[in-house]
Amino acid sequence: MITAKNIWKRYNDQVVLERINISVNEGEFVTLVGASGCGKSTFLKMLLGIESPSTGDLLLDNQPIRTEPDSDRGIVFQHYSVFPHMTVLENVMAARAFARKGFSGYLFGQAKRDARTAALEILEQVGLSHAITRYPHELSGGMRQRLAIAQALLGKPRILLLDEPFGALDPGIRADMHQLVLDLWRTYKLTVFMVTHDLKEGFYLGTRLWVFDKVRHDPQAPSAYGATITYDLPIGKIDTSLYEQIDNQLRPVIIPDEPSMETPTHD
Amino acid sequence: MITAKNIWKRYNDQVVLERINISVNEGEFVTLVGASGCGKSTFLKMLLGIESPSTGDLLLDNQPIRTEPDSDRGIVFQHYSVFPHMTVLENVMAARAFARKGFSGYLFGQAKRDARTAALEILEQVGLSHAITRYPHELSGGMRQRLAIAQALLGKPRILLLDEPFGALDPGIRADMHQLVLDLWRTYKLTVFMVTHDLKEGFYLGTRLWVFDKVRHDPQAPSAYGATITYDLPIGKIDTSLYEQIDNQLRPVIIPDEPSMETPTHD
Amino acid sequence: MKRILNIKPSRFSALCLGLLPLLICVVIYMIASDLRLEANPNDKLLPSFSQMGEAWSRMALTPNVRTGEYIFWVDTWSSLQRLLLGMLIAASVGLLIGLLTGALPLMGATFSPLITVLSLIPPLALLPILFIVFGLGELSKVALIAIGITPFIARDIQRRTQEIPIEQLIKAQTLGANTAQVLIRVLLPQLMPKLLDAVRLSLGAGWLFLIAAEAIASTDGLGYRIFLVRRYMSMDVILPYVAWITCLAFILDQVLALLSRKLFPWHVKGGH
Amino acid sequence: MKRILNIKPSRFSALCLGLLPLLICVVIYMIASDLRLEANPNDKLLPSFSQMGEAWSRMALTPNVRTGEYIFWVDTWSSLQRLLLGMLIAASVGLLIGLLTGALPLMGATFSPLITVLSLIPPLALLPILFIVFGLGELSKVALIAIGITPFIARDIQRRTQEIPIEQLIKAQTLGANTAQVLIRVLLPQLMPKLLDAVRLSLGAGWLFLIAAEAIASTDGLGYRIFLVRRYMSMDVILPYVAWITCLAFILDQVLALLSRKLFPWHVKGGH
Amino acid sequence: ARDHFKICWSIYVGWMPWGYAADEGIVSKWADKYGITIDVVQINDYIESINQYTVGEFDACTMTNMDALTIPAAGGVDSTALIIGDFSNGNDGIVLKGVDSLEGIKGQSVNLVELSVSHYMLARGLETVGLTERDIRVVNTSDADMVAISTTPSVTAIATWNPLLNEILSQDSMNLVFDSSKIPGEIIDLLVVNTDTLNQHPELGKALVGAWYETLAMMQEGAETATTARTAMAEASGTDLAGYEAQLASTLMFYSPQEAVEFALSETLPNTMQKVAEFSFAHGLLGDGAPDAGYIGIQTPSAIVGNPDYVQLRFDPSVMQLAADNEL
Ligand SMILES: Nc1ncnc2c1ncn2[C@@H]1O[C@H](COP(=O)(O)OP(=O)(O)OP(=O)(O)O)[C@@H](O)[C@H]1O
Ligand SMILES: Nc1ncnc2c1ncn2[C@@H]1O[C@H](COP(=O)(O)OP(=O)(O)OP(=O)(O)O)[C@@H](O)[C@H]1O
Ligand SMILES: [Mg+2]
Ligand SMILES: [Mg+2]
Repeated sequence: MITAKNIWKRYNDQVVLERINISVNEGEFVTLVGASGCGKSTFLKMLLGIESPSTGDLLLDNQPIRTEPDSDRGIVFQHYSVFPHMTVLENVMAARAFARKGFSGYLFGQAKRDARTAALEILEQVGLSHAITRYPHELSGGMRQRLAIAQALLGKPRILLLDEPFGALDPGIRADMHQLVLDLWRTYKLTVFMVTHDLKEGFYLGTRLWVFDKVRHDPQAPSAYGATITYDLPIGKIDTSLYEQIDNQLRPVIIPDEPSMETPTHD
Repeated sequence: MITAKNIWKRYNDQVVLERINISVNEGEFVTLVGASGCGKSTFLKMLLGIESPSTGDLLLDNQPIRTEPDSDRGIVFQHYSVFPHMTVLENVMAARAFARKGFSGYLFGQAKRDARTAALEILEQVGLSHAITRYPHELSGGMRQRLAIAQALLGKPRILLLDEPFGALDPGIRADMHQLVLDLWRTYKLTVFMVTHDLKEGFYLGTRLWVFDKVRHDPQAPSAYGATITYDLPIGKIDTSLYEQIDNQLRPVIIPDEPSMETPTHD
Repeated sequence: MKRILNIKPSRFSALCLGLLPLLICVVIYMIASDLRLEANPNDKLLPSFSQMGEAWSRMALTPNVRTGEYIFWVDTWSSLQRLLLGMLIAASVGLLIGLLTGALPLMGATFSPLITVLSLIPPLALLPILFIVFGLGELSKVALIAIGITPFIARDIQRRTQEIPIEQLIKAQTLGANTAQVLIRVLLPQLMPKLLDAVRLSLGAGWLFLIAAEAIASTDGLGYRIFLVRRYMSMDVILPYVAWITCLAFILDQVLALLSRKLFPWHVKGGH
Repeated sequence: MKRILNIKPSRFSALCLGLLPLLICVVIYMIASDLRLEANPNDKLLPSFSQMGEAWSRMALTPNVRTGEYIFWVDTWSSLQRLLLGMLIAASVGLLIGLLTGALPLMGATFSPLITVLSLIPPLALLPILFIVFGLGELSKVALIAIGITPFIARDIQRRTQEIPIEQLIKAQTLGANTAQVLIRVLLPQLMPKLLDAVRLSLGAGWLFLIAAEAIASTDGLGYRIFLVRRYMSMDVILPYVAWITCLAFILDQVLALLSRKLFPWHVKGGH
Repeated sequence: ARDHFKICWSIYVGWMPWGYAADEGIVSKWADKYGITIDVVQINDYIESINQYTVGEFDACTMTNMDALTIPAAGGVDSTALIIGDFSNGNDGIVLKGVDSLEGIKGQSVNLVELSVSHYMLARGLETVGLTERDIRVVNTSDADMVAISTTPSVTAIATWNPLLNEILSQDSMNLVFDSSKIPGEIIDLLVVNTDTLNQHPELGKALVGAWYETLAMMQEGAETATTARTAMAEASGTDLAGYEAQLASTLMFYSPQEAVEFALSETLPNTMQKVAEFSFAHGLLGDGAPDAGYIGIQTPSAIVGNPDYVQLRFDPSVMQLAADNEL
């Protein structure tokens, strides 16, 4: 479904991504991890169409991908993914309104009633039925992201892009969100790309894990080389030692051989 | 050194903390963990003197603690802990200037030269010697927090308060920061209170771990009861099962018995 | 003793403290006025409060012998009409221009330089031309206000539009929205509270232009009256009028603030 | 075809697009001017560019027969002096008031209401009092600018002071700083770029007040000249003067922006 | 044909009848009589009213003889002084603080509205004591603030008109050292009409003149309506009856058309206009194209002043004559 052919991405002199060659099938759930600033969001932006590769081709169904956002590709960002001036219900109904041709983006009459029904249904599904008249700023972070996901799904995208969707959430409530995303992924048969900074999360959720990293370094010119996909792992085929190797690369600790349980003696 | 006697803290009708009874000796390294919003920062603010207990006594050396910040107690916040309009060197020297009586907070002549020497020394210690002429916005997050710590130490506090000092840092660079804090704690013989949302971090760093949690709940009035210290654990005496129990309380996952390595089968 | 930096007065003492300087001003005025009137009972510069009260009641409570109108209220009503109409036009046009130039890069590139130039021209200097284009009726006064304020509002709204997180525009587009839908459904509503803020900020300038315009071509209005009696230095009329304008300005400001809170409950300062 | 929302012109085409409306304005003016001059060659309302050029060169390049001065430059110099002095005073006083009321809750509670009231009074209406207090010389013109601008700057700086993260004040205090040190070493420097911003924002009002003051009593200055030649409707002088004021306003604005960048390299928009 | 006209006036003692005439329906009555309509618009700012007239927004406007020359006539708008309403007979004056003779003005800063009739009067006054403008310093001061600034210590010399003059003189130690009664008939208050319009629509002139003299008759000393009319005018100009009467006292109103006609026919009018033209030229008011004071022709019944081939300002008493003959 999606194919990247030797993609490079530069901003001015800075190479952000290089030699990206991948191919993703319909229905896969890809999680992307990597150090901060290595280009994960940039890759998602190319999938979304708001950035273009500097060289190389990014194909969707063997066609160059559209270079502006459209309803094929839904997105949930870490922040600002819902419309702050609409209630929960309006946010979701707006997704329906935008899907219709029209000038104002407002719905009337039967179309409005239909949208309402559909919206209530999906809000039920994401567990927001009790909060439909609230504004986003009255929601907790978790509820806000549920709303963003519900909204994105109403656009009926084939591909769902998630850029650290739970990065701002309290770890205590993430498990629920994971469950939700997995349920929806199964129900709607989506292709999902999800960036996360938490290897455990990426590992637990995806069917396929990509690790972004720089393989070449020039100490004189740190921006001369970009990151690429150093691991492309089908989940379930990763053994513990590889997991720990990647984890250490992402979250080094001082005593790498006894990373957690052992108490260091300070004095 | 520090004693809390049955402290309660209320904001209007909301009880944030209740029945806090603790006693901390000079030189301890206390780490505080707990769910978001349970009152960890509030407790630190009381230690700092910018909030007062609603009832109960907070004593320092058996005297009521001063109700405004002073040089006994240093602080490092997650953000905004350094002065953005001063270079690294100036930031640290300012700490010296503030310690002297004076009107303007600027140093001149010999005092300035002395401060410079002391500043360079501590910057060496925190590994910022190469960046003394840079402004905070030109530093990475980690360097900024190093600077904040260096600055706080120059005030020669007896107690160092750290409120999620590494919360905004990339996990990859935290290990260095941990090492730094531990080194400084040993060198300066400080009493440290550090809030963290990462149990692993709290566990690894402290000599004593406090877990804040609500023990009483009233579903009708969620703010009727506050959090208290549910565990007060000398580190080194915690076994793995207790660790996991606390961890699960803070970061629940869907399959609690196989938290990380096992791949869930999605399809 | 706490550092003065850390001393926070209670609500009640804050209120008292806040009233103190106002009271002191009033007392100082009364003393100065008494002294001058003592020296010269015909002095017009600092009339006593009772003189001002008389002048005010003559204008506000006694019908004018010739026209039967209550001058003070007629002036107020005329000025408010002009001000509100002018602000309304400035707000609408400014909103439209700001939205389009802020949201559409093509429009922004085309019109931003023009707006910048226009915003720098002091409108007072252009008054003669204005009167010729818009005539001397109500239109020209309204036009001066509108022309003086619109560039400011347009630039402010343009900046506000650009501050709206790009994520929202992208999100709307991924839901299938076209340009018009994004403008009308996503951006426009979010700009409304910003527009009210901009209007509040520019009300002061609005009053200035109103007074200036009324001074030149008018037969009623608060600015007209001040200008008319200024020749005789009738401070007993001018001061109540100035106080009344100040008061109206305050009320308008508060009404707009209230409106913003009521109409846009989702608008929280600082956003989320 | 992309949505118009997503079409970004290149730098070069943005430049061309931006110049287009300005050019169109010039052309429209030329046509209108030609039409009027055709009908009446002595028409004064819309002089041709060559007439304006002549008038300008007469004032800027030829010494005045009576005084031997180059009027245009004398006017510019006088006005700039007044404007800059007035802004300087407004900035200093506004900074001081804003800093103290913003940083010290006691001062804030005491003076905020007074400043709010003062900021709402239209200064133009109080001109007579101003003249009596400050006399007729340069002082009164500078005072009008200062009095008109100070409340705005004070309120802006007050708000900015309160926006500085409380964490910094606490930090300074934990290092032993007293109130004066916090004010002078922590807050004041951080407010300087905000002050420049506030000054830039209020320059437009400053020009307005300057022109108004010069119109009332003066022997030179840009505003004086405009109002003087208005007496015989010399638009050929007025228009170049207005253009020049616009140009000066632009230059001043840019200089302040540059100054802010150079002097306060640590000041990044949005903070960190 | 056109049957709608607009005239404008501004607040000044000699022009207040226009406001009264409009309010009382006298203008519309006369306009009806000639089958036209006339809008009477009050404009606060005197200069703005003349500018508006000059650019063609209005068909007629009240102004002084000097401003009629320097603004519309110099701007290429051929204008006719239809009504000579009055001349200033003490309404404009020079006030010195502490000094009681005009010689004392030497070296002082004089506050006045630059390039206005006050300026002209000052120049004429200086001539009488052998001084020139070089001996003083002129400070342009807005008329609206003249009274306020007169109380400040730094202001020692003022040239201005009524009602400001009376206000200023009511203060201590203010001496009137020169006034327009010493140059009678040189500062003339007119109603000026666009010559082309007047030629095409003589009925406009007739209606205006008719309305004017009916109004003046109502306010004339001794008329039974005088008090009501004058009170209304006083109020409209922001003062009371006494204040307005004081201003009238120093204004020589031509209550009867015959007086005005005679004034127009007199030999002194061209002389006056010659002086005004010279003053205006010396101050650059005749425009950049003017090579000398005679550049613009001024037609009076007795003579043409300046260039006869470029007459832009005309004193034409013919309609007032009709009024005098009761033929309107
Ligand atoms: N519009 C842009 N112009 C210039 N450089 C950019 C732009 N966008 C991103 N970059 C640079 O590209 C690099 C990759 O950024 P990107 O946001 O893709 O990283 P990331 O992997 O998502 O990091 P994080 O985990 O912090 O979100 C960064 O070094 C960034 O500075
Ligand atoms: N000034 C205040 N006024 C009213 N309520 C407050 C105030 N400060 C804190 N609270 C409330 O007190 C509770 C505890 O806040 P606190 O910041 O101490 O939590 P925390 O444990 O530090 O949380 P986090 O992990 O998110 O930093 C919160 O519910 C908060 O809403
Ligand atoms: Mg990213
Ligand atoms: Mg906290």
